[in-house]
Amino acid sequence: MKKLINSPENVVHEALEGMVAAHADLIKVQFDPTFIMRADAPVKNKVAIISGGGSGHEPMHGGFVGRGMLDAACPGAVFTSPTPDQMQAATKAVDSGKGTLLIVKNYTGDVMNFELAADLVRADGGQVESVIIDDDVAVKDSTWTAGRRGVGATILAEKICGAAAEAGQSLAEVRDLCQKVNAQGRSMGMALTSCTVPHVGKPTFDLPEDEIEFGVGIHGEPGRTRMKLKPADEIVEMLMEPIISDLPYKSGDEVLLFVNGLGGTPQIELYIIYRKALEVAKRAGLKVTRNLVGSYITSLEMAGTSITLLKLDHQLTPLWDAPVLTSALRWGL
Amino acid sequence: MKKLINSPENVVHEALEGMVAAHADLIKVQFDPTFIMRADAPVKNKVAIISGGGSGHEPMHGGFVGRGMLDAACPGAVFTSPTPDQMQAATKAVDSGKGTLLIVKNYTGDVMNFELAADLVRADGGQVESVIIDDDVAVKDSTWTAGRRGVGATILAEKICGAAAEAGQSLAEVRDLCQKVNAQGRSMGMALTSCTVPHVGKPTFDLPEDEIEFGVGIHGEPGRTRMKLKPADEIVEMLMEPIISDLPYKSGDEVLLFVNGLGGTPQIELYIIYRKALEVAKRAGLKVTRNLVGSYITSLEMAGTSITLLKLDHQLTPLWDAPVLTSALRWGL
Amino acid sequence: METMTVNSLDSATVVRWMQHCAETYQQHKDELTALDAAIGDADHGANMARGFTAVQGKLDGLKDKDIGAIFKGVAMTLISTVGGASGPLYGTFFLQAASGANGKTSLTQEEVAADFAAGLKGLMSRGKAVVGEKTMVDALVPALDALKPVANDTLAAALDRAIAAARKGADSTVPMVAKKGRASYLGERSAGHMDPGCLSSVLLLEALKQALPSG
Amino acid sequence: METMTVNSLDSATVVRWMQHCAETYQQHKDELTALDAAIGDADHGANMARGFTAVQGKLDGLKDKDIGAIFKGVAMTLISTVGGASGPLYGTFFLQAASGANGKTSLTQEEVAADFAAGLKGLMSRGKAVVGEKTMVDALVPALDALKPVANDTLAAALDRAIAAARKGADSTVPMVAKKGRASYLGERSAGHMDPGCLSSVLLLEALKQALPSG
Ligand SMILES: Nc1ncnc2c1ncn2[C@@H]1O[C@H](COP(=O)(O)OP(=O)(O)O)[C@@H](O)[C@H]1O
Ligand SMILES: Nc1ncnc2c1ncn2[C@@H]1O[C@H](COP(=O)(O)OP(=O)(O)O)[C@@H](O)[C@H]1O
Ligand SMILES: [Mg+2]
Ligand SMILES: [Mg+2]
Ligand SMILES: [Mg+2]
Ligand SMILES: [Mg+2]
Repeated sequence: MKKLINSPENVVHEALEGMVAAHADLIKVQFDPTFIMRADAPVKNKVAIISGGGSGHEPMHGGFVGRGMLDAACPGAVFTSPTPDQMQAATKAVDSGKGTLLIVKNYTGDVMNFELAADLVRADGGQVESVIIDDDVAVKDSTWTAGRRGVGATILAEKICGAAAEAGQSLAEVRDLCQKVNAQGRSMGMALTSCTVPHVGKPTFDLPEDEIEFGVGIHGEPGRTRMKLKPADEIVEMLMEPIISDLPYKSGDEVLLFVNGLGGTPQIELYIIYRKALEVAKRAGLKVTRNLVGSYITSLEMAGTSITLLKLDHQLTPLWDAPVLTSALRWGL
Repeated sequence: MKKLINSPENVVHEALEGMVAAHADLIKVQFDPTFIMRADAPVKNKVAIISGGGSGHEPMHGGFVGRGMLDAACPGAVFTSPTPDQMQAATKAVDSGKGTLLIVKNYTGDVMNFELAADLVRADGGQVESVIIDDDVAVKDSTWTAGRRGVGATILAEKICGAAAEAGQSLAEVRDLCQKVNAQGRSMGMALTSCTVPHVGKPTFDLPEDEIEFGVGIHGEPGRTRMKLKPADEIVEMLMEPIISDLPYKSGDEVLLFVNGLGGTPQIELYIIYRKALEVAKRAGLKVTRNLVGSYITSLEMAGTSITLLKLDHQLTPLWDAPVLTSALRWGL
Repeated sequence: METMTVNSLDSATVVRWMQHCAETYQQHKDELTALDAAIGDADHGANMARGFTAVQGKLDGLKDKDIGAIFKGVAMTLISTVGGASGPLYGTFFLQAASGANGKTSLTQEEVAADFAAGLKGLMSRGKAVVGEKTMVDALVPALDALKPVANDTLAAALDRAIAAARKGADSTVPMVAKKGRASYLGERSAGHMDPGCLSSVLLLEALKQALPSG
Repeated sequence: METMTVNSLDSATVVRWMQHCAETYQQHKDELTALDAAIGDADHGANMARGFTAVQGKLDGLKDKDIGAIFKGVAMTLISTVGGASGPLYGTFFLQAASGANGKTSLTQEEVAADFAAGLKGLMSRGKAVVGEKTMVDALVPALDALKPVANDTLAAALDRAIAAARKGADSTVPMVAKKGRASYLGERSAGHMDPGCLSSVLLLEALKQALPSG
């Protein structure tokens, strides 16, 4: 395993120390239990928004803590959901009395840990709501399974709900908005290479030089199918098809097109992906009025990409455009 | 070779098409000759700043075109310097009459092509100055060699000179400022893996699972020495030592610490690097008052890092802080 | 001192159980992780080892308490250190098992069976999985069923039955297509591998067996 | 038609030369790139192939012009399509060679030698490299020296000498530590590899030899 680390045990802790040193103007970091919070939290008269999940997906979520987005992020061990005491402590630190929204990606572990956390917060008399993001069309949705994973739409929900909270919306409003973003967002991803979890020391899966994994998540879990490497344009067609054919897009819709890198994919390739994805979206009659291109929700050093489409409207577009000031996303400030 | 591309020949062209589609609010792209320019160029009463170099280093330079930074960027083929006609056409498009500064990284090809370009512009009656960036302490400096390479300080020079140009400084002032940034900046890099140039199809160098290349540039060229993999903290010590022991830092100096990823290195590792680099800088008595952590000057999907230190002062710090609005760097706007 | 035919569980044994857990999960870390790498995210070994190492660190403060208090301490430690799916699941198991053991420094075999059954019920209502969905439930349900006392039983004998049943349950997950947890994302590709949580459940029971006073 | 003993270079031959260049750089692309991968950045093959393919595309428009105009067209095309170090260097070579060939549709052997020498002078003042620094200069200097006419010479014979000298010069770069260009960043590690630009220079001369009317 080749990584710029000191020891697998210390990866998350040392990275957080570096992160807070680099962004002391934006964030504070607490350890044991561990969370990242806005430097100016709690923010008076504002619903607090907290997310969290395993580490190894940077900049998600810590890179989105700041004005106009998250009040706190709870990082677990690499690819392992955080524990309830983290979310409980974070809530205590950032809730200004207007309540807290927990944005949770749909993984069994995350869901259970956030559920326990919500119970703890409520037991302390706190007001808390949870929204579960499940936008990954690679996974068949069914009440008999763990359901779809939460991937790219998570970041869009964090941005949009952050703006709504900043604008003074109530906990119920921000929760409903989050559910709406989730309902209107769809994602699909693929990998060229595996990633190596630090404490494991070898790649999670072996992928021959000419094969790719299709329908992967963000934890190095194998995808739905393995296939031969294809030109980028074909890969984009295959990613876009299930996204567009799934609910809820129709010709004429305005959408946000988010092309994400999984960590080891250079930006030059992401723009090649974006170019084709835009073409496919246009062919389907969609108007791409907003976009995001970059490595924002990653899987360590995995090479690959995911595409997320979010249907926009008069409510969502201005919230997307609203100012944001975090280490990973900033505009308007 | 596993890349999200369609064909090696079309990588740069398609990426530029995607890039301009994603950032039409910030940039325009011209082909044949190829350059990226500010959407609002030429900007009246402002010295124009142009940089360029081989592609494969994204977001450098195209990602730095916009308000407060570059007026145009000229991308060559992957790892190949652009041709003079590109710089000539870019200058024609963005020079508002106040002259143009060419920021050139010290590679024989870049230097000669920019030299030819400056000749062409002058022949057309244009006013042009060039500054050559050579901040890489991995390379021994000598008048008998090609000299040091230009690496991380390039971006810092582009940002700082962009701010000065925006503030109305003259061509001579901006040129002198660029030389000052270059004189006060030092960099050093290392690689965990090689990269694969698209038209070559296989890694530029082979590196065993337990070895690293020390003192690499940004073109997949081998470094000065090959050695066994070490813990991140040791690697940082080895990168910082030659930077700090070289001119021009002394105890008490304020510096900007730039930890850069070479493309395939996840952000979690960059923060681990930053944490230790900060500690080493402090030990040397340096005050890190500004920083930049991210993959800004890359070598395709190469895993590795480079560290740049820039001595700040009352002139440079406010120029660094000045607003910038580009696809890769933005603050204050 | 315990009698030759052990049929109760006392605080000291519970403490030893937890110590054995810390050791066994450290020892089997790579094996658990390899199973999780095949159909999950390659962290189950690290999760269990981290959790029970933390439990071990708490034992000094717990060892003089009643079994309910020990179980509760174990539960809270697992919940706050494991993360992932297994943390809340095993945590809930011990939390629910604690209720019936409150104030008791020794549990009869019947009480052990009833207590663990309560733990399993909590675990299953937390995870919403039933037998056949390729989760730890496939090992735990038959195992705790086998733990129920029979004529002339000892706790050791019951545990042997439970371990055998857990192993059988674990093996039964190999051909299954996962319906719950992270492995379910793989669909048909999840078949052909044992569920990692089943192995950690087997190890949990084996550690208890090991902790029983020899006799 | 050319006479049996070729000792002049006409426009048609120059056009054929450029066509052969386009073919030879395409054919030897991987070889040039492999040399550049060892001590540079693995693009020399692609650079030369791209440049001379572009030159080939311009030949229709150049073929009826004088040699000066053809060389100038080649120079401008190389400068605007190759990039890297080799683009301005070979571009300058042809640009400077063009001056002496202005208005001429045929060059005597003496004129060829003088013209190429002017080209080399331009190349060397552009790159500031001298012999012994592990660049194309190590092939070109001895080659163009060997090109100078001797008694009873033909252009073909002179080119054979030049090619041999260029190959020898190229071989001489193997043990050298690079002082110029990208290879110089490697310091001592640049020793043990042939300079890629030397090989492209050898190929350039070989293509000219091939282009001569057979005789
Ligand atoms: N809904 C569930 N009910 C019961 N057990 C589950 C459930 N989901 C997952 N598991 C168990 O958890 C194990 C995985 O645990 P672990 O790897 O530690 O967490 P994660 O899946 O979050 O990475 C699986 O092997 C399975 O036995
Ligand atoms: N200063 C110089 N003078 C003469 N030739 C040079 C000089 N620098 C480099 N070269 C030649 O250029 C060749 C490399 O060309 P190429 O790979 O196309 O450009 P780059 O080095 O920019 O990638 C080297 O092999 C060498 O022969
Ligand atoms: Mg996990
Ligand atoms: Mg090059
Ligand atoms: Mg797991
Ligand atoms: Mg080269």
